[in-house]
Amino acid sequence: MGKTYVVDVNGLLCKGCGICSEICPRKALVMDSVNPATGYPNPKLVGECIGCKLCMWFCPDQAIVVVEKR
Amino acid sequence: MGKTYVVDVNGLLCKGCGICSEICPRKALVMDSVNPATGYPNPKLVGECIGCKLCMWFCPDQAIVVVEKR
Amino acid sequence: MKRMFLSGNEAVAYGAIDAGCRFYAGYPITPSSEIMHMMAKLLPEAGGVFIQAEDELAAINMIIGASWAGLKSMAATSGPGFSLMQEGIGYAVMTETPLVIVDVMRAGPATGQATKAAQGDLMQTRWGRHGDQYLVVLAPESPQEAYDLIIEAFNISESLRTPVVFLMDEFIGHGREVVFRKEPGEIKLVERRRSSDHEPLFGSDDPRIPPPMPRLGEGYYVLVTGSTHNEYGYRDVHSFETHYKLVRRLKEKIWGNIDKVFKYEVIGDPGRAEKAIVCFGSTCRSAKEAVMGLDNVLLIRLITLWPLNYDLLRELLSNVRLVVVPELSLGQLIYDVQQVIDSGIKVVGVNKVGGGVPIYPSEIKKALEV
Amino acid sequence: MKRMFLSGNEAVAYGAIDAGCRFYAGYPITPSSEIMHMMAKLLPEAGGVFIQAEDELAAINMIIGASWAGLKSMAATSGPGFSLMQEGIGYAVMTETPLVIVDVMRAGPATGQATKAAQGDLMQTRWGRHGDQYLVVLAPESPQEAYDLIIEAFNISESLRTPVVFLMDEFIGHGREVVFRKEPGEIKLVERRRSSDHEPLFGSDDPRIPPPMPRLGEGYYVLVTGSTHNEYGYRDVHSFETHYKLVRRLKEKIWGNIDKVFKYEVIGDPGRAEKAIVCFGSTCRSAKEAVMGLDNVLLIRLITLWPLNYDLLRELLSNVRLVVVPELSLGQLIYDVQQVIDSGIKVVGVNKVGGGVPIYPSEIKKALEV
Amino acid sequence: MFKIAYLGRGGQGIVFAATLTAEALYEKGYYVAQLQNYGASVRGGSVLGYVVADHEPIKNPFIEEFDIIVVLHEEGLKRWKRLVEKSKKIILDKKLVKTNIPGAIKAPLSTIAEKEGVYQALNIVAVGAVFSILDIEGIDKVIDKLLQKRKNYEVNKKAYMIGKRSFQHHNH
Amino acid sequence: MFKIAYLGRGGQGIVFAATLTAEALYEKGYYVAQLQNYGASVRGGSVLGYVVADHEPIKNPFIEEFDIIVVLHEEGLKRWKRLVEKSKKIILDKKLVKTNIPGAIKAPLSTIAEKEGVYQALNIVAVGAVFSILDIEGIDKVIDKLLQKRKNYEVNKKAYMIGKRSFQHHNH
Amino acid sequence: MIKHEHLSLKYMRREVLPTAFCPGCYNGIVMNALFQAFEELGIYDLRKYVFVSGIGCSSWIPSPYIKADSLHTLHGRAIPVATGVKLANPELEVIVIGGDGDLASIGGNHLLHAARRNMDLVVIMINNLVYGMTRGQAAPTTPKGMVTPTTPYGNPEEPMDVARLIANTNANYVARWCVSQYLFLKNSFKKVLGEIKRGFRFIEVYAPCTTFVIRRENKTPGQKLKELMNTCIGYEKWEKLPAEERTKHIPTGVFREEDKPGFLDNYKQLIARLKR
Amino acid sequence: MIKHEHLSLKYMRREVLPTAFCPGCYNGIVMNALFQAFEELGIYDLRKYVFVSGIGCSSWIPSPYIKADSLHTLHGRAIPVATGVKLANPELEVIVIGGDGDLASIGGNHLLHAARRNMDLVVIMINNLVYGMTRGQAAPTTPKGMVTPTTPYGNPEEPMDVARLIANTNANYVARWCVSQYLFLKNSFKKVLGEIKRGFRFIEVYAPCTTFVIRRENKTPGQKLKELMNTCIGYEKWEKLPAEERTKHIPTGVFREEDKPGFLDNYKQLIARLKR
Ligand SMILES: Cc1ncc(C[n+]2csc(CCOP(=O)(O)OP(=O)(O)O)c2C)c(N)n1
Ligand SMILES: Cc1ncc(C[n+]2csc(CCOP(=O)(O)OP(=O)(O)O)c2C)c(N)n1
Ligand code: SF4
Ligand code: SF4
Ligand code: SF4
Ligand code: SF4
Ligand code: SF4
Ligand code: SF4
Ligand SMILES: [Mg+2]
Ligand SMILES: [Mg+2]
Repeated sequence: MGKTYVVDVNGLLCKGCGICSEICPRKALVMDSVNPATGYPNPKLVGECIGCKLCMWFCPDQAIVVVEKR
Repeated sequence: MGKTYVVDVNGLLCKGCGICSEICPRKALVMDSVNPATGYPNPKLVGECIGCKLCMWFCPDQAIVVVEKR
Repeated sequence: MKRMFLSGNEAVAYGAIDAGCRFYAGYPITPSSEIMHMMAKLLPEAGGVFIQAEDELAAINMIIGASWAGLKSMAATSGPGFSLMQEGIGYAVMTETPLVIVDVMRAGPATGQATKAAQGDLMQTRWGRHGDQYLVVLAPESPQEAYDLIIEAFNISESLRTPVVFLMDEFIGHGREVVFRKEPGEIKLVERRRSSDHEPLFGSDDPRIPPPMPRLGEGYYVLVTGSTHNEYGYRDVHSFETHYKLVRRLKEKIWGNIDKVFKYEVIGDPGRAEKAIVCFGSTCRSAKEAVMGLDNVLLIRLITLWPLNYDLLRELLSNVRLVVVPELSLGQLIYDVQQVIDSGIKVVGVNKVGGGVPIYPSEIKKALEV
Repeated sequence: MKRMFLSGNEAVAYGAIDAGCRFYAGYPITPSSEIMHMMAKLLPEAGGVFIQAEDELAAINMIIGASWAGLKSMAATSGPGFSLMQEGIGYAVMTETPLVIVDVMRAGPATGQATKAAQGDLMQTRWGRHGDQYLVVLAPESPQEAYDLIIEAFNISESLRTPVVFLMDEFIGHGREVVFRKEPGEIKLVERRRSSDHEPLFGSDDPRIPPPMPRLGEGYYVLVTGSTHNEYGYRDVHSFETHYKLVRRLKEKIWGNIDKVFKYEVIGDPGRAEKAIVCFGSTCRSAKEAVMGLDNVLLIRLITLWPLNYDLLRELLSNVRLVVVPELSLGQLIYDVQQVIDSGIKVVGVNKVGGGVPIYPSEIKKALEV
Repeated sequence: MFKIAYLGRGGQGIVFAATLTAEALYEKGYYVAQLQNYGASVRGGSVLGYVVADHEPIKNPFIEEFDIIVVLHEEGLKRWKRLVEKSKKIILDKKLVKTNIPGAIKAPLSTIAEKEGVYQALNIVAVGAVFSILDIEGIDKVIDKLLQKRKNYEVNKKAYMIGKRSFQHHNH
Repeated sequence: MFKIAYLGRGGQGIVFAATLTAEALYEKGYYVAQLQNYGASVRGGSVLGYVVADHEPIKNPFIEEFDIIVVLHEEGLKRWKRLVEKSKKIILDKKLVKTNIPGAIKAPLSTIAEKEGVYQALNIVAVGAVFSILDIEGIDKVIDKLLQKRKNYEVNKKAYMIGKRSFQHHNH
Repeated sequence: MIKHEHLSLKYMRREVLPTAFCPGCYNGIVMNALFQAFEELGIYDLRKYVFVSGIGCSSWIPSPYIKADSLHTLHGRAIPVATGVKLANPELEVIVIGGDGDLASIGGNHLLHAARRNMDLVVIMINNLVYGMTRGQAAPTTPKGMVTPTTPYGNPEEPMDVARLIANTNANYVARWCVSQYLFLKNSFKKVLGEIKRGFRFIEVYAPCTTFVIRRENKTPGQKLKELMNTCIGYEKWEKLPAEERTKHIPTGVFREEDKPGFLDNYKQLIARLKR
Repeated sequence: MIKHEHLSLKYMRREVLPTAFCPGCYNGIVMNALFQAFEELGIYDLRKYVFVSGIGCSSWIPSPYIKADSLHTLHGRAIPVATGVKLANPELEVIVIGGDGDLASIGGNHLLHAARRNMDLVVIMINNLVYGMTRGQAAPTTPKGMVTPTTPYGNPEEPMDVARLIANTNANYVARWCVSQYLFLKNSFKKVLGEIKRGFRFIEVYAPCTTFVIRRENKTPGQKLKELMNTCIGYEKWEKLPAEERTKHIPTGVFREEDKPGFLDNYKQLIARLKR
């Protein structure tokens, strides 16, 4: 209620699978362009995050973290 | 019903295990002395056989046959 | 002849089909799986049967059953699966069951490097099983030879009533090359000798002539056992005579037919050569490049790895002063070479294994310069 | 010293207990089962753990797990079970897991004659597994030596971090003789080197010195894998360097310690002898009787069958003109003899197998008369 | 004789690049040998795929020097540097390969591929690049036929054409 | 040195006869070796059990000639005839062994055993027979001790005594 | 003087009789029931039947005693060999006979997967509660607490209910009978040989080893057989017993019976599609 | 800029990340659930936990990714190795992680017998419906009819319901969850790691292989995950569905839950008798 969240992406771990962006109930994540360090695209927060953590649980590469903004 | 039976023992197959004599509901079979050809005792019909064939079914060595006397 | 572009694994599958193989049981394993994939596709088209087994123990035993039911049968695997198959292979030897087992070698021990070529299973093909037992081991050098030789493997297995181990390495298995596939008419096929009424199924006067083998269901009341048995198949786990006669015959069946089964290639003149290379499998292709233009080097490529014609090898090597043995292992064929040469002669192994790197011609050349 | 009347199998069990073995997993098989029965009895008394496995695949893998958890571990079997254990043994070699595997040989191939002695698994102890791999093979000649040597087997397995195969035959396994059992104080026990914080667990600068081995649960975050790995246990299934370094070291660990592990007995004078006998296992007892009083015959009894000191054998045999190799098989040790002698020297095998008949002294004597 | 190699990382389709090259040359009547060195399946690790083609049967496919090698990922280069350096013509993807090699050509294959929306078919771009150098009569038609047999024809075709063109721009 | 053998068929307890003999001699302080050659467990087939005992350690337990061999069944003789013939003293059960061997003693061991109701312990009768020939000081006491540790002491003891006596009657 | 002959003998290789089984071994009774089933089905010659067995006492039943083609295979491997035979020649009826150790311990995986595939085989498992051939060690069927050479302090393991485990797979037919339930057993054999002719058909025969179970209980095989006549009861009845009573009885009966397509039917159907 | 860290990372060997799994492979999700279970149980260091795996993609989870002792064993042999570890040092908690092929095909026998013994192990089986590591061949869990490299004409075999088979043995705990049922899965892990601490505890995770199942269906791993949220339902609910609907759903839930003595308890009890 009124909480806001940041979503941190570790670009070196992310393999661009897109699970986070597809699973996000708010469609708050979209896939960005290719990260030259890895050759994979990374997700980017573009909408409002409600902190459900689905993206974090379901990220198979531990690349995304959802934290409450304080 | 008046039928009578013969019990044939094949002394060369019989290993003297005693199953037939123990299983016979009429206690009609007793174990005889050692058969020198095999070193085992064989069963011998001493009582009245009712033709139930239990001895034949349960003889593990196919050594005993029950036949109706004609 | 049909021109195709095939990996060695695919070539083995086509060759097997062309050899009349009609049953395959297997379990996937790198780098042999494509043989299985191909057989899964081709067999039903050819009227044969394919089954994926629950493991390699099942696979080897399934093909044993199928062979007795009358079908030419094959299984392919790689090191770990080959280790699991050993007991079954020994059973096939004992029961004189014709089969072909393909082992596509990868770098071991254990799981090792699953996608990398090696030649470290050589000794295992001969001695991997308990007890005294002998079978035939063949090794091609290329996809084309894989195709041609697997047909020969089936023929030998049928004519000698024996399992044949077909030993390749990952380079051949996964390497794709132009392969000429034969038309049915161009292939000489051998079938196991069927039974007449009077001949025993597990004995023969001349040990070099394998007994006939009926199909199950033909009314012979066949008695097959992996226990010691007499010539009619009756188990005899007590007598020396039965056992000794059986194992002697089984050995002689293989070694006594060495003239038929021992295949090799020689490049160079044994009379003039001062140095020699002894090799098998894909490694020989680098070796052949290495000896190009060197007329004092003899190259002996072993196509049959077991039984090994030691006498012939001894003769061929009798004049050289150096033998180079390149192997994608720490050295196993080198034991055979040491067997046949006298103590004065130098034997140098070129040993390299892992990482999917081949032995290059330059490395063999260098070893020859000793 | 305690005087006892034991079969070789029972002696192995007592010896194992005295060597500190505290874990046994096995599957019954003739003629090795009494080892299992005895361990089932003795282990709980000694505070150890016994489990009957569902098959030999499970047995070998259970002892691997137990060894990593810190217990000296053993499994015993015979040919068919030994064949099934091959993959697991290869894994133990690759992961440098100390264990002892006892193979009590019976007549093969396959099920063969389960209650009859043989020596046909010799080559399999060395080469039964895929990939290049090396371990230690020991063979006693009597129940007394079975007791003493199994202790040595554990010591070697611990000091070299390697599986050791203990090769007996049915005559030793089932033959009962007077055996002197040592008291705890009379036995020199070797324990695996425990870890310090800094040493890697899968590598060492000197390949002859095996890396240390912690118990699981000690906080080392141990990474054990049968895939190719670097010295810290990280899998590397790609690079040539890692693989080659690893397998070279594993080989060198065994062969480089040949002075420590190669055991043998010589009767006679190598300088004067014209003839020789080379033998192993129970067969040597007939051989010893055969050479009694013959001072021109050298008897070489191999106690360690692998690694084999070929150089020493070559030297010992350098003056003889005839070598007799008695074996309860069609001939396997004879390959080693052929390896070390030159072409002029005659090698005669006395081969007999099956029916539970030993090779008698008279038969060896006759062969010496050639 | 042609000796062409592709080098990259698992998942990039390096083996397919070699396959396409090999099959095209096979269709053109050459004797061809194609080998590869890859890790555990699709899961990362370096991948090397190469092709030897000749009018004669290939005696020995184990070669130490390539005529052309295209490197699509740093990961491959790390492992095969020595081999790469021996090659006659070395093409490195400008963005995905950091390390430089003297004499190598840096080509922005991946950049163009991403821009053109065919990033998934970067491997085919590389094949195009190779054939722009080799320039074998009628090869485009053969490639087209081969690509038609596979999924994603449109994307692959486009990628191939991009490879053929884009590389020519940067061919010094 | 003593070399004693028992020969018969599976199920007759031949191995136990050898075991009892061996253990008794062991208890008397001898070096002893006991070997056996038997088929698949308890299920028929010939069984040979033998014992070598000496004051010295046994160098070689593989011997070709026995001092005494007791044959309790035709089945064993069929297989081991050559070995039996080489033995110094040959005792054949009169009823259970058909084949004759020149110089052998035919003893009615099984007949007496059956008569005395210890047919199941025919093997122990044989042990008694052997020790009636060997006549080792105090052996009976040792045997008694060993039999006490096992099931069916009464029957076995009786059988042993029958063996000791019965054989003496027929010892020519 | 033998005037009449046991019906079993016409199915047996007489020249090797008597069998090598111990006196009183129940294996012979199972043979009688099987042969009587054949006889009642009017099948007097077994040349189209192939028997496959592994290693163990029970595995000696077909090899050499049954006069038919027989493959005496490795310990635990009868089912894969039988699978190979059946797939290579579907005309043959393939019957596996083996022990509890052979089929459920070392061979357990093959049993499980053949049942899952509904492979077209008849499998007869003689559960004698131990490893008979190797002298009576514990098997996966050995009751908890029982003393054997490998469980000198009592068996710590829970036994496996093999029939009911297999009944939980895809098999067409699963039954268990005690050797004392001769007629049920024979009828079960008739069912899988004469009626349900496809898919995986599994019959467990509870038949304690005379030498290593019954004799250890100081019983004779005849006594035990009579005892079993009370011990073995239908599983519906068994399920109604109080827990403590249950352990004293063996639940028997037909646990599963269907006639759905077997592996071969399914395989052929897929291949048929290919030919179209 | 990484400011915050995924909770899983403290249980992982960071130096080898990212993992070698394919992009979108569900194995990583199973890891998250497992690590979250540890975290919620207050276990932050795994030095007393030993992970044992066989060969397969899923077998790479502990080796090298989990920061704990790990034994990466042969294909199919994780359970016997784990058994050896546990028996040799009962202080250690031993967890097996493996694939459907590894544990139920080649390793099926060990699974069965460990469950029968109620061996004190936690076994996590990731059922991805295929042999992932060897490129997507059929497994014993592959749906009937599915096309794979070894079933080019469709899979003729009925798949195995591994969890329910094991539920029919002597195991203490048996459950199945889809990878989409993240919270149930995590709670199941908590149950077997924190509550039921003995006996055989088996958890099957239904998690189709991204590369060789999902991609063949032309789906993305994200799409499939969302689909699974509807496909996977409680087994009680599933059982009430019409037959045809059943095949479209995966029944999940806890099939068995007990806390009876495990193998070690039983073994120790027998030995204790010896000491008295
Ligand atoms: C690989 C292998 N392991 C062990 C054995 C030894 N062995 C022979 S039969 C047998 C057990 C037999 O038990 P079961 O299958 O129950 O048959 P039974 O004798 O009880 O009828 C064993 C362990 C073997 N022959 N092969
Ligand atoms: C004895 C043996 N046979 C076969 C293989 C090849 N192999 C490696 S992993 C694997 C299957 C893996 O499937 P699964 O266990 O389901 O794990 P996944 O990769 O699907 O997670 C196979 C067959 C092997 N390594 N060893
Ligand atoms: S789920 Fe993870 S790996 Fe996949 S795209 Fe999102 S952050 Fe990257
Ligand atoms: S926490 Fe939930 S809402 Fe926020 S980005 Fe992740 S999935 Fe979307
Ligand atoms: S048929 Fe019946 S009554 Fe007659 S003897 Fe046999 S068992 Fe007894
Ligand atoms: S049951 Fe058969 S073998 Fe046993 S005693 Fe009676 S006739 Fe003889
Ligand atoms: S040991 Fe048991 S199962 Fe084997 S033959 Fe004897 S009684 Fe029958
Ligand atoms: S092949 Fe499948 S299971 Fe293996 S890593 Fe890739 S997606 Fe995961
Ligand atoms: Mg049994
Ligand atoms: Mg899987």
